[in-house]
Amino acid sequence: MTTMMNEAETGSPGAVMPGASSVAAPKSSRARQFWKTLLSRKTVMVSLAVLIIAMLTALLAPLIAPYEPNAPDLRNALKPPSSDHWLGTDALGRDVLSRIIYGSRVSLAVGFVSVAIAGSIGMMLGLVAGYVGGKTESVIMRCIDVMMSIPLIILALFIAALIGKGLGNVMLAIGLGMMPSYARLTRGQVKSVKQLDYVTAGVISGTGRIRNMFKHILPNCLSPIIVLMTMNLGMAILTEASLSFLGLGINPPTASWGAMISDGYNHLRTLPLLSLAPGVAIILVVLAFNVVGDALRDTLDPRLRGAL
Amino acid sequence: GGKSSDSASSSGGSSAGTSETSGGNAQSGGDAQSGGGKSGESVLRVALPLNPRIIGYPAEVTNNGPLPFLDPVVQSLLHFDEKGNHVPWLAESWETDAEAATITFKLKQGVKFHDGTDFNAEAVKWNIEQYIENKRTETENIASMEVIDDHTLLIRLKDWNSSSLEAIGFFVRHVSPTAVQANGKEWAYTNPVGTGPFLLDQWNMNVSVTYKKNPDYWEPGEPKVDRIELLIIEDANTAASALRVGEVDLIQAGNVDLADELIKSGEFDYVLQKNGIGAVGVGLIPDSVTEGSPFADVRVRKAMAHAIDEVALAETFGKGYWETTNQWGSREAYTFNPEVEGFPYDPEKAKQLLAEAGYPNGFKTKLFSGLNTKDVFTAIQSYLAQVGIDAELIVVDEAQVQSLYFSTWEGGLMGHFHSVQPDLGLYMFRHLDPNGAFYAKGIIHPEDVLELLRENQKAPNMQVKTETSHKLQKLVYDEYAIVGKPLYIPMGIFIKQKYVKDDGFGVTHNAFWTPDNVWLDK
Amino acid sequence: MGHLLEVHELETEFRKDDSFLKAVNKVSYTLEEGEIVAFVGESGSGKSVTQYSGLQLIEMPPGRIAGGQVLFEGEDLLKHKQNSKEIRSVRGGKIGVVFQEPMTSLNPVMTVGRQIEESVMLHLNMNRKQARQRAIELLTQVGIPDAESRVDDYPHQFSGGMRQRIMIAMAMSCNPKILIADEATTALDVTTQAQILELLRDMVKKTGTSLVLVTHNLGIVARYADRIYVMYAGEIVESGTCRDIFNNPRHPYTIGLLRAVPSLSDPKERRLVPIEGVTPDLRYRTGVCAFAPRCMYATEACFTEPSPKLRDVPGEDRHQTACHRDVDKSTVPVKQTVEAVRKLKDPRELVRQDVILEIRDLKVSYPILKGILRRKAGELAAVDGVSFKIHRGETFGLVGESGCGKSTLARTVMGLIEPTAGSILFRGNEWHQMPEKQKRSLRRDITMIFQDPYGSLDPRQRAGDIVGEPLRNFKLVKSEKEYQERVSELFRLVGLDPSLQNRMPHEFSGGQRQRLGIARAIATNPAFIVCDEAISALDVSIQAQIINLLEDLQEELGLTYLFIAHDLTVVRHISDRIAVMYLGQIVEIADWKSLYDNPLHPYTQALLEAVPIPDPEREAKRERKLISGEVPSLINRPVGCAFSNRCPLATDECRQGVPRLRPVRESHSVACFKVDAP
Amino acid sequence: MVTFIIRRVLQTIVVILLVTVLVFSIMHLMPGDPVLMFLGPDASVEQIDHYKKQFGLDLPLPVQYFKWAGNLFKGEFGDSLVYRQDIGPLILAKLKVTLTIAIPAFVIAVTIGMFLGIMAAIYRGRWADSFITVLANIGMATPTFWLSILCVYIFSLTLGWLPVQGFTFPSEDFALAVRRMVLPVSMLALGPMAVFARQTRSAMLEIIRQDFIRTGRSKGLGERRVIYVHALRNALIPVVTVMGMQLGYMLGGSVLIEQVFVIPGMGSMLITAILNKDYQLVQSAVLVIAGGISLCNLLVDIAYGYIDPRIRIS
Ligand SMILES: Nc1ncnc2c1ncn2[C@@H]1O[C@H](COP(=O)(O)OP(=O)(O)OP(=O)(O)O)[C@@H](O)[C@H]1O
Ligand SMILES: Nc1ncnc2c1ncn2[C@@H]1O[C@H](COP(=O)(O)OP(=O)(O)OP(=O)(O)O)[C@@H](O)[C@H]1O
Ligand SMILES: [Mg+2]
Ligand SMILES: [Mg+2]
Repeated sequence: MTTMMNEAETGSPGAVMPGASSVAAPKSSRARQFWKTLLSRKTVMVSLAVLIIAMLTALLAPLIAPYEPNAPDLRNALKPPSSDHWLGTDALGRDVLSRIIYGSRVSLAVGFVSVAIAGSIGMMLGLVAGYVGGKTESVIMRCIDVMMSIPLIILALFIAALIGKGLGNVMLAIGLGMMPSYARLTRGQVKSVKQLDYVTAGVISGTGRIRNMFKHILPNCLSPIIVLMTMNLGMAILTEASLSFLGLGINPPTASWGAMISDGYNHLRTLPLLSLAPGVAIILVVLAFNVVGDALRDTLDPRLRGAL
Repeated sequence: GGKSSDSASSSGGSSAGTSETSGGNAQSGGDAQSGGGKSGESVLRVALPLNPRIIGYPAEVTNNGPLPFLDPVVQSLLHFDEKGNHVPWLAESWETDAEAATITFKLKQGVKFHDGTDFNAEAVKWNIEQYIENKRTETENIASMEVIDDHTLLIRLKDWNSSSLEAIGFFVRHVSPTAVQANGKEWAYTNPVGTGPFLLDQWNMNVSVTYKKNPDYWEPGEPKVDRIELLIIEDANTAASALRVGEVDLIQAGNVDLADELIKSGEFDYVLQKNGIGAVGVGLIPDSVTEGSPFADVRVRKAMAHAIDEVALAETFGKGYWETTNQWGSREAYTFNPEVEGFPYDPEKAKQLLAEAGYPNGFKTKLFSGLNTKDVFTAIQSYLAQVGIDAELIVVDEAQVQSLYFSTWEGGLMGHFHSVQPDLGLYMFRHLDPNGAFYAKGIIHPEDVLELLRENQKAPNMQVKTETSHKLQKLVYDEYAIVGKPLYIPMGIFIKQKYVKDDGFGVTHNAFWTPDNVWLDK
Repeated sequence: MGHLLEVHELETEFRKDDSFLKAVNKVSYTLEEGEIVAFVGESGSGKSVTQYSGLQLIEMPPGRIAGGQVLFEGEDLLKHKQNSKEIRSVRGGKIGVVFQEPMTSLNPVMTVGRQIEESVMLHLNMNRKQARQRAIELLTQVGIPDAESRVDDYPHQFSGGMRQRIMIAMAMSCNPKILIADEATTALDVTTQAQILELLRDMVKKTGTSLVLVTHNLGIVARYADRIYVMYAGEIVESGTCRDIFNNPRHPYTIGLLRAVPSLSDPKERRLVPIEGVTPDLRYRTGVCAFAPRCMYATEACFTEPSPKLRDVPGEDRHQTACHRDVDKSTVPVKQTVEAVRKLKDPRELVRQDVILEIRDLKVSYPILKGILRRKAGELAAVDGVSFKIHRGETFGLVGESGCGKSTLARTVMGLIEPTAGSILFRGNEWHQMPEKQKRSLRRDITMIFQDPYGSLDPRQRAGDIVGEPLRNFKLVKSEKEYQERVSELFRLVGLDPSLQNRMPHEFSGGQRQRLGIARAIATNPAFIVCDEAISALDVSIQAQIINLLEDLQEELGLTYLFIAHDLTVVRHISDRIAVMYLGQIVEIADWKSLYDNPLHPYTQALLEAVPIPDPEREAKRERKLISGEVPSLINRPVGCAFSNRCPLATDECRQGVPRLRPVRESHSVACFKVDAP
Repeated sequence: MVTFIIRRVLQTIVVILLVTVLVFSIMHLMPGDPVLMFLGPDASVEQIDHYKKQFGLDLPLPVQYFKWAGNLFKGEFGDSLVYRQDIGPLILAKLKVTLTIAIPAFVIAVTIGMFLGIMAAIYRGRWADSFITVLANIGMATPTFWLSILCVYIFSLTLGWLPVQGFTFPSEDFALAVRRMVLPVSMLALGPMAVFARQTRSAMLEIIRQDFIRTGRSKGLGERRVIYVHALRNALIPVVTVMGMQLGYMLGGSVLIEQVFVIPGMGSMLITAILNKDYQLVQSAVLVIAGGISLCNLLVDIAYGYIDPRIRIS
């Protein structure tokens, strides 16, 4: 889609390991600079490592998980940690560790998909509003205002209650709930980028309207949007957890960290690990996303470069 | 007829995020949150997971849950003893005549409402009329009423029905007609003017209802405590914690695990309500009507029932506080038919039945669960999977549960939440009646069953009633498996500090206690 | 000998990633009481850091003062901690600073009065009331009218020039011993610049304060400075009295600087001599002369011997240079890249060429949006009744101070803004009446070079794609191969290595970027190019390169330029005919010679008088009549002649009627009632 | 200024009306029937019809909406199905509770958050900065409901320092109220506090690098004055924007906190109402919340004017 994304794609697999960035040697020195700056801080390295681990865990869950995550074993319910079940078992006798491993799939999927939904819809709306302006802009932005005047969790709660539970619906609910901020951000970006000299230069060079929009305006609006996306990954995961806690998350028996916290709630006194462990998992992943988002902002947003 | 307890599925599991969020405990000034009240006043604090919406206008109290909030202030003509027998309360005695289809209540004398007006036959009649006006099922069988004298009321029924005495006697509660008429219905919602041992002191919506002693109570020497505070704590965990740290004296435990923990600690007294009166039984009911539903075949219904090990479920999730049964109602009820074979856990048989029905490789279906039955139903899902029934588990909220059982449930399975009270003619009929509101649209209605039900309703005496009841159990479960698999009946669990005596919680009807008798042995 | 300030071997460095950037490298200098000393050098040469190091005003970290002494009245300021009491009492109290950006140097959310009071109360131990009195006094001194009522205004309520006056008032508020003016006038219009400099000089002369003028403009210092330090790459390369430096510069860099800038006194055919190459990366100091790679006089030895130390120039007092060789203006350079003279166009010849662009009575207005509601409250005529013709092959200069509507005019000519009235004829066709399609094809012939070399290149496109974009858009190439060839050719034309095509814009220096912009502009073989402040953002040494490039391209490709700038010397150098703009109107049009030799409009005269000449002798002789007042904004344009409120000649006639532009001589028109036709 | 406020209020009203339409549509599209919820599992068909009529739920949807909206203009919200009460006073009571928690939480979040942010900015690159930054990140990454549970477990159940649950107005019993509010208030404050800390930090860093800060230092002002007088006020502008958004978040975030700590506020009422399909109550509550958020945004805009004279004048 953009240079930025391409870099992220080409660079990401190898560049996470310390020193690997130079081995992977991205094409342009800009990319190299990007990764160098990004990885210059230890926290970022650690966070990327956490994310890679989380993603690998999600991908390889069937290979890693010691037990089938959804198979009840009623005779073995609510067992404290042991050598068989490192984190114990839940009320249905399911292995908590395995469920946390499988739960990473849900959390990451919720994060990525809902952010993708929010980003794509929000960006399109914002782009149209910012570029076309006038009445169209007013109408779109009023609708965005409407959505923004309802807190995310309540909006998501509504949408979830409307379209029902289930992974897909939860992702849609969170995605739609987060969408307005993308529309706003994109519109603002478009409006400011629109009047920059290089966009004018594009017009003078005979570039058509639509082409100009996608070639010169959109790519230059992306950095803050990408930053917002990384930050929102964590927020989406947290929101899913909240929805699950309120009982409006995904359907059982699928394991989700939020639902696991909720399930473990009643056993807090006897088996605190039941809700502690998934809570820690959430914190780690969300934290990692936030740190990476922060770092991305530093590297991508020149106004903030050096500020953080 | 009476009402089963509040929301069907709120009896098991955690209540975080269920139908109702709980209120906090905003006590009025001065009170510390532990034990005793101020300056020698004895105060009883009870945590209940239910939220009353109306206390003072019983005709619109449409479910059983809030009844404990009425007990201190608003009373009825009769109540139950420990075995479920009717005992007098505001009525001194009553007579029933099956032939003539009449009930005659003789009222206690000298009873006054809190506003000082007399409690008499006119008042009772007025109160019953309010119920009729609100289309309450309890009073739908009443043809007319006649005030014989100040303390005698004659009620003529449309048809003789053995349940009507209980319906009118226990479920109709009485408030001062004068007060309601003077101030209006809306006022009455929050201002109960009854005959009870306590007066409403303060009602903090969603938080607590507090009562103070009625000095002019009609029973001498009662009540024994000065104040009662009923705290609305829906969250089982919080309630348990509150009991543990002494913020409350008694709780109705909403969660088995927490209750078990408290009871095992040995620090508390507890009462298990075993007779199931007022309890909500949970079963698994198949939609046998929707087109294409495999459950239209009785063999599939039976196979489904055989596939599930309800004993293991009760053990794991009920921890001994759930009773299992193979028919409608508890094993202790007179309607219990020991000859019913039921569907003991037998996966092989289930598979065989499925094969016979033409599903040797099983089939796909849906399994709807409320929020609170989530864990149990998750286990059930895996039992079903073992015999080849691939059920997609769909957890729906309370409202959706209700709209499902108000229509059909997509050819799948859902929880069968039913009042386990013994009167089958009343309770079972509600679901099996082709025009019934709940579950009726998703199940078959065999003529022989309906015939038996009618017979049961009209039973002139206990013997007929029992006989027809036993026949019904056999037919509905063993023969047709109409309402599928009975799973468990949760016992009401009441846990209290050791000094709380004679509270009556869990002794008779689930929603009934004795605020007039309770005392604190401190 | 007790100097007021004596800096000895000062070293300041910044941590950048893993290495240290030595911004100031063993700099020593002195400052006497009552003296005006100038620091000159190109951007990044360390002038500011040198000044701030003593006050410890640099960012620490990443900055670090690595060594040296700064003796102020005999006491070493570096002994004290960064924000210690001792340092703080010197800052503001004994040494005041005026910064470059008047727009951002004042706290936007505090009234100017408070900002002055603050420092007065701190250093002079006055109470609030006294401080306020002092603030009003100071504001009056620096020429803020109505100081009494304006002390309670916020900075944004003042114009740029006034803010800079306020800064000066603030810096002078505690009677400092030294006043540092760091590029204090760079951001201002020529006329304002001159006013501020005069003010500064008057004030320091009156109070006996020493003034340090930091600037990259050699011209400015000629008139005001007593002594000059020339800095390059964090080192002082030459120092001496103003006269010595200008008359007898002894360091190749100083010589280069003087040759790179045009001057009003230059012969027109002088070709500018740019200092080729770029500033070295200060992170990688090699220990040899830092200027050697760019030096026209460098010998073998310059690249091997350790970098030269400052040494006295024999025979001249206090004149020092840091060069291995003994060069002066007459020394023959080792490498001579460009010839010293250029071909002059004959203005009479040019006028006979066809008219390529004609502007008739052009009017462009912006809506005035009022309040936070952004409702349209009126119109602001940024261009108001402008007419002129441009002939093929000529360079038409357009000068005027900031905000007078130059860019608006340029954008309208480019078809980016719809004119409110009037017409623009390009080769006889009415631009704005054309259908979109025809307009687009016309864009091949009329292109633009932008002011900001950073903002005009899409940061996410490769250099090659940027330059080649018009080629693809207008389908000017038939094959990929041809495209490649053409792009490479364009790179070569503007003096860039075609192998740089794959780089991103930010990997180029400012000058290189501007070359990219030019390459893009000439990609379609246009006939006409609008250069809107095309060189204003560049360093002097690079300015010369770009000016030469534009001149060469014109000759090679027969281009016509509309050259917009505010720098009159540059405009004089490059243009054939020149129009002077004031508040949206053209006040004078003439060929370059008659305009500069015989300016008729009082505004043009004032502009020319404000332009500094890099020659102290001539400056000393010049009798200056600076005009007073600020450039009014378009919204409160005076009725009658727009210049009437500042004009020394203004009469009631001027304040009532608007003078029309009328020809007074051959190819010389002016809009003024007071100018008589000969 | 006045015209600005009027215009903004009008805009807000339009937005809010749209909000009500949206919420109304969503509520009615949701599966479930409020009367069934209200009557419970054993209701008869007649009873259901009786109540549907009583609550006007038998009318066509647009009629229902306009009836509700019409009442709104008369200043009436109608009756709640769940609570069987007039919605106006009900919401007012709940709002009082929520604000009793949210306002102290907000104040704490702002003061501590900004203080931490300033500290981090001043000591940027040192350990204090890293510590605060990491802390803020963790604060933002932690699910509040989870932390609340954990804190109840630690402080109430294990240590017995604080009450488990409940809510008391400070006016009723101050000591008890404070003890009860410690946990919910700090939990609610945590997330926003982290956000403020981060925002303040980056705003301060941005401002600290600006020319007028250098001017301040060049005048010999003390670091304290430079930071707290010159930088902070300028840094407030972006921070205030975030404040507006966080106030909105707090209304949403209180949903979970109220759930865990059994606080009878707007959040718990809203969930009850949504789950019970109490149409009018949900509509009214969301209306109030949306109105509150819009009001916050308006306040933020007005605050800009006070902080930044550039905006004030134009
Ligand atoms: N805060 C800083 N951090 C890092 N490097 C800096 C900092 N301030 C200055 N420098 C570097 O120090 C060198 C000298 O900067 P300085 O500001 O003194 O130049 P200057 O001669 O004043 O230039 P200009 O004319 O642009 O103001 C430059 O290379 C600059 O990049
Ligand atoms: N888009 C716009 N909307 C409203 N007013 C504008 C707009 N662009 C410019 N102006 C105003 O029009 C006037 C002329 O602006 P213009 O940019 O043409 O001036 P300029 O001579 O190019 O100045 P500079 O030398 O600062 O670039 C200014 O007063 C400016 O404030
Ligand atoms: Mg500088
Ligand atoms: Mg301009």
